[in-house]
Amino acid sequence: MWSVIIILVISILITVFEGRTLLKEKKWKELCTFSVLLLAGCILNIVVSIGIEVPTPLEWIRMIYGL
Amino acid sequence: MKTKSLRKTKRTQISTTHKDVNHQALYISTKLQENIQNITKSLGQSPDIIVRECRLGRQNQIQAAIIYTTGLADTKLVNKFIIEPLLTNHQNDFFEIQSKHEDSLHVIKQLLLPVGGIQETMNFDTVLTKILSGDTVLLCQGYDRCLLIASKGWKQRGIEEPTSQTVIRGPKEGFTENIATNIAMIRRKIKDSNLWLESFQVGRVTKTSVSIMYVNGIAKEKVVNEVRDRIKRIDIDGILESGYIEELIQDKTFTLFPTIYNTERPDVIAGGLLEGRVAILVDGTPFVLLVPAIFTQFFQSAEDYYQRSDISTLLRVLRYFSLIISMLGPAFYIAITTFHQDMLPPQLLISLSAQREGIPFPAFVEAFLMELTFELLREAGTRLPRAVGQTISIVGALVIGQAAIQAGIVSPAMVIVVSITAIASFTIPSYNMAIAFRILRFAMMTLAASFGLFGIVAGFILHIQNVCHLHSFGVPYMYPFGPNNTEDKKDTLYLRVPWWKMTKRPKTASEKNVIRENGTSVSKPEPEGSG
Amino acid sequence: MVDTKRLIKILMFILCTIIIVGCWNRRELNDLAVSVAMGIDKQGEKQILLSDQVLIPEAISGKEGGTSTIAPVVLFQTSGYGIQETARKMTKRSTRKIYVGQLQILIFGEEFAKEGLAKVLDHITRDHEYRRDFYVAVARGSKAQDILKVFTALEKTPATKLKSALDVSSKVWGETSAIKIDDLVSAIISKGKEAVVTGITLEGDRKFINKKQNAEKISAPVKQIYSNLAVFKKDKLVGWLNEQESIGYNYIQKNIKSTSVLLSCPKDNNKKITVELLNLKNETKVVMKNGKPVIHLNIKTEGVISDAQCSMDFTKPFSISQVEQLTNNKIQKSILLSVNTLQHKYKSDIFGFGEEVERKSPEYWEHVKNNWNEVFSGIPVHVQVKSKVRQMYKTSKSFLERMEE
Amino acid sequence: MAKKEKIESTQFRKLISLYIIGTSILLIPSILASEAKQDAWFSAIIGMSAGLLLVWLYHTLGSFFPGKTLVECNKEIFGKWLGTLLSFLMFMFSLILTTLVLRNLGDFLTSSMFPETPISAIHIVYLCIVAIGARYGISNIARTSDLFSPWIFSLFFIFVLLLIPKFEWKHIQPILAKGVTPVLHSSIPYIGFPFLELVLLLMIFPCVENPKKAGKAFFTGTLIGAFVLFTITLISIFVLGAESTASNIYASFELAKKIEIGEFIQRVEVIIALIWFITIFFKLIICFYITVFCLSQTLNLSDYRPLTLPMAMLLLPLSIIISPNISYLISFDTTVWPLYALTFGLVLPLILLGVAFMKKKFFSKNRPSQAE
Repeated sequence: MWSVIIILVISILITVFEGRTLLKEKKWKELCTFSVLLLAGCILNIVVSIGIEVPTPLEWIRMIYGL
Repeated sequence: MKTKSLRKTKRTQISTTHKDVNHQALYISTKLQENIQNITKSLGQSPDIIVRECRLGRQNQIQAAIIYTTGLADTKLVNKFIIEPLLTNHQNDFFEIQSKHEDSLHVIKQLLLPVGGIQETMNFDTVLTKILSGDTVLLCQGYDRCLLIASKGWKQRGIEEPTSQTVIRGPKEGFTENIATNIAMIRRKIKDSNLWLESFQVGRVTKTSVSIMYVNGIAKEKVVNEVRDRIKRIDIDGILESGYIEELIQDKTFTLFPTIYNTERPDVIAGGLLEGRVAILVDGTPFVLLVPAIFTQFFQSAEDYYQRSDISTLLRVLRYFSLIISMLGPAFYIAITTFHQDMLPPQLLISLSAQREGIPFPAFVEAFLMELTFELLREAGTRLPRAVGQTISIVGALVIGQAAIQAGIVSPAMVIVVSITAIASFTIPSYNMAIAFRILRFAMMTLAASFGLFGIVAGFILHIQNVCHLHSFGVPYMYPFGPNNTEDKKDTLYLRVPWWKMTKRPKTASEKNVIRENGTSVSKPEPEGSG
Repeated sequence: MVDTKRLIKILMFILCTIIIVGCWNRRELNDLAVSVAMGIDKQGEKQILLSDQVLIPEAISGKEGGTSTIAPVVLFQTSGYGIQETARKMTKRSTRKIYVGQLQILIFGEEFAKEGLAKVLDHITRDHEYRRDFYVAVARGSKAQDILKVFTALEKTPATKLKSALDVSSKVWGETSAIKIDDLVSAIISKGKEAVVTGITLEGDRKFINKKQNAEKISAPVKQIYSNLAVFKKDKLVGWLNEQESIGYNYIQKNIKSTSVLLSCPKDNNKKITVELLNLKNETKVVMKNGKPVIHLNIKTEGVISDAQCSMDFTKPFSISQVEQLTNNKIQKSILLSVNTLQHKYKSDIFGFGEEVERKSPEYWEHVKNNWNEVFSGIPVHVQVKSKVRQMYKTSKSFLERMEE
Repeated sequence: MAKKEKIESTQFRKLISLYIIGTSILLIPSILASEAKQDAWFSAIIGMSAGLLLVWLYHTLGSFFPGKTLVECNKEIFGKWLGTLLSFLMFMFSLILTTLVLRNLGDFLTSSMFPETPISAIHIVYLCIVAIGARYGISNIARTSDLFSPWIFSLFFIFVLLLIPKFEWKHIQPILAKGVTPVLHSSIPYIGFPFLELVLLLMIFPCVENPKKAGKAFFTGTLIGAFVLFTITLISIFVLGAESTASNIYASFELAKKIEIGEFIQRVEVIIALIWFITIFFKLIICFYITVFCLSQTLNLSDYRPLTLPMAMLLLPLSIIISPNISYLISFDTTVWPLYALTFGLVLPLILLGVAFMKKKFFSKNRPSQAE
């Protein structure tokens, strides 16, 4: 539980500090990439910290190469 | 690299209102009485402003007033060389000449006053400033100009041995609070026509004079221009010490490390000037600034250049070690005793753990307490009157050293570690650098307490990254190391090669004219009987 | 560039949170029970008995100067099925976690060793806390725990005594062999080499085990003595070498820094002459003969005569060469003795001849590696010793000779 | 903004060698020895020569497009859409590499020193430093490497020196007992592990001030790095023997444990390990920087800096889920990774170079330039 809160707090902190400058400078594309990345990171972090098993992305690569 | 530090202070408004009340006149009027009134009113009728009215000329037809400030102006000089010639020369050629020339102020300036610095001005503000800085003003009826006669002369401290950076060998004179004396001291060391000086007035209220000095042709023009610009951009009501300037013009404020060097020693400044650096002198303080400054500079003592090179090199290595100890000493102790016990030899482990038996705190808290106590003692020692300060340190040492151990609050080993750290931190020649490392020590201790040596390394990397990022007037702070330059490593943190090997000036500050010594000429005599 | 400052602030914040939450691996010195010696015995049918000799720091150093009345060490014991489980169980007895990073010696009970060391060695090599440089020994004829219960004089902790005694004796006498855990493990793993561990026995009155009086007497009633070598096959103890064989083994292994050889006088068998060997060179060569390996051992020694009871005149070159010849024979004999014992009695290649064979002829090795110990027992071994007596210390003639003159 | 940053060629050399040494110094001896046994050093030499060939390829590619990063090359050759797609794949490649490096570090620390510390805590600490460092820019990374590399190399030298007394010369025999096949076979993951990853350095290759010297630096850097790896492999075999080298995951750490200097200074392995942290840090920060930079260039962003923090945030869980345990990681490193790296490290540059060459040959006179 605590870890989720900490993750959220940190994400909000990052958004506030970084996003503000991006908004101010009207860099929309950057802002978009930034938010997508942050959202993905945040969700993954929460998922991992709750303890849900996530399959490793390496398996996909293994599958692509047919090994 | 933008200087964000040139901030506007909030005191701006106060000073503008001050201006509005007092400054009715912009220029001097032709009427003497009005002028006198204006001046005394502007200065709040302060009693230390002396207004001496008199009449000049053969027929005493010229009304005049001499105004100066007691204490700032040299009264003897004013009496002997300003008032006396004016009042006693009535019968001389003055009158005749005066008849030929309409301009008696000019005549007075040309013929009467045996004083060096005389200026004419029409500006009322200048007059006030000059009076307040110790000059004497001569006003005449009928003239919208006045004479400003240099008569500064107040009580000042003589040249003494600098207290902040002492040496065993080397000159024992230090800068004083008087900028003119300071400039003279530097000039005495470098008698070259290329030693140039530029003066500014900084501070709306204090009107402090600030000068920059550099050797033309050695110093990088870019740096000089940058310094000039940054000083001109300063907008603040007062400058009381060079620390103000330092903070206002330095590159980046987010760091513990000083990026501008300061010293009380003229020889260090002269050395810096020869390397192509720019000195910034501020009136009213013996501390002169030197830019650009790089990290290694703060670990060099003036003496390093006066002792033999091998000795200096060894001393620098020693300082380098003490730098590491003072930053990492307690952190290492914590890391090894709480994380990496297997690094201790068995006997040492036994005696350390026997000492720790019964200590109520974890090693980190113990170290933190001890370091904190030590910092308290140190601060108390510097702030208290000298006599009491001694007592405090003795009491502190006894209480902390003896009683705390006997009470079983701290372990003897910790006391040893803390004292070694303390001693090591005193070997860093520059005070503000030493402080930076003192603060870092606490951060490192915290990291060591949570991740052991790994934490220390992580902190170290972080710190190095930060330091590498710093610049001082366009020069990378860690210069001869990162970016790397082998030539300039000859005079660094741990190395001081002999003078006859240091043939080039450091690239940090000078671009042109890099050859410092003619490498081919043998300045060293061949040993007798050799060859 | 603009908000680097801000970034640092955020990250500092994160770092601080971790640091506050952190300190997972932190242990204060006074929370540790430093184990300096460990004994492993067989307990019952399947269990092991783990004995940890743990230091009591105040008793050893500290303000009283170590003259306190408590014993310098304390022995914690637990039994269990595996070493890791047992070690964890130990916390039931000890108030502190046992710390093995400073372990100096590990002693196996003989019975335990006979059943195989594998089940404890894996944990010891895997766990990060164990060092790689502590000694191992096998308690001969007694339990490991008994050895750890003996009070010793001179060295305050019994473990230190055990370690330094082994250190010294393996260097200057040649019967024991200071085997470290690393050597043991690599010998057990290797196919071309079997393991050897030095033995330790208790001598004297067993009543004094675990009694402080033992250290207080001038002649200690019960002593720990290193003697002989335990021969292993894979991880199981198969037997012991006697003194001569042990020395022979050590000659082959170049383990001896110096030793003395006791020789009988050429004329009189009852009188002895001692040669102190100072320099030992050894070369093991494998020659393939008809597709079979033959081992050639060339040993070169240098020595001095350190004690001569016979009536010989050492100023004559002949007597010197006589002594040299005697030394050769003696060394050769002990080597052959040990090779013989191992080839025929134990069938265990503790000399590492297999590794030499592998280096010489990998193809042949591929053939025999799976039943190397059988092959080993049939390999001919030739030993050649060349001794040189260089000096004879201060006197040229023996004392007896000088008396008679 | 980032493009204006310049690094010197000597700094580039240091970065490359640190990049190669990075995590490889921990894992390579064991990987090489697992099949080639005592001939692992031979595989190291084969790997080194293959690596140098690759560097030649990269250098040719880099000088074919002076001042252009890999992503820009992609876009120029393949056009906007295909180029972006390829660049994105490239980004994924570097992202996975970064994750793996981070995970390697965490695994190493938890298994050898801090078994009770959660691996994510170690990752967070490292990510914090790396994010700050990447934020400061490549020239700052280069300066930091200037500062650290003398330490790393001199300590490595001391490390080797201290191990010399422990050498067992016979461990290296018999030479090539089982023929060349296992040697070649075990050099394949080695080529994949540090050398094919070098392709990513084409992202910072244009930053180097003097392009001519940069090529030389590329070669010498690779040579130095590969030589260090070769030395460590050789020493592992000399000191530990082939068997132990192969069975210890972190063979070089095991090596450090063997060092003793008298009675007082023992167990210096922690200090040696710290030196490796620093090299891993450099590998990580270069990878991280390239990942972020790659993404920002792929999407045509003006600055990569805003992406550093979210990227660090993303890397943290990725590094946890990337592999269930260390053995999975090692099996991946030795089987799939070489192929995966081959796609981006060899096939893609070859295609790029081929297409570029063709274009130059046929269209050079018709079209003045393709750039916007």
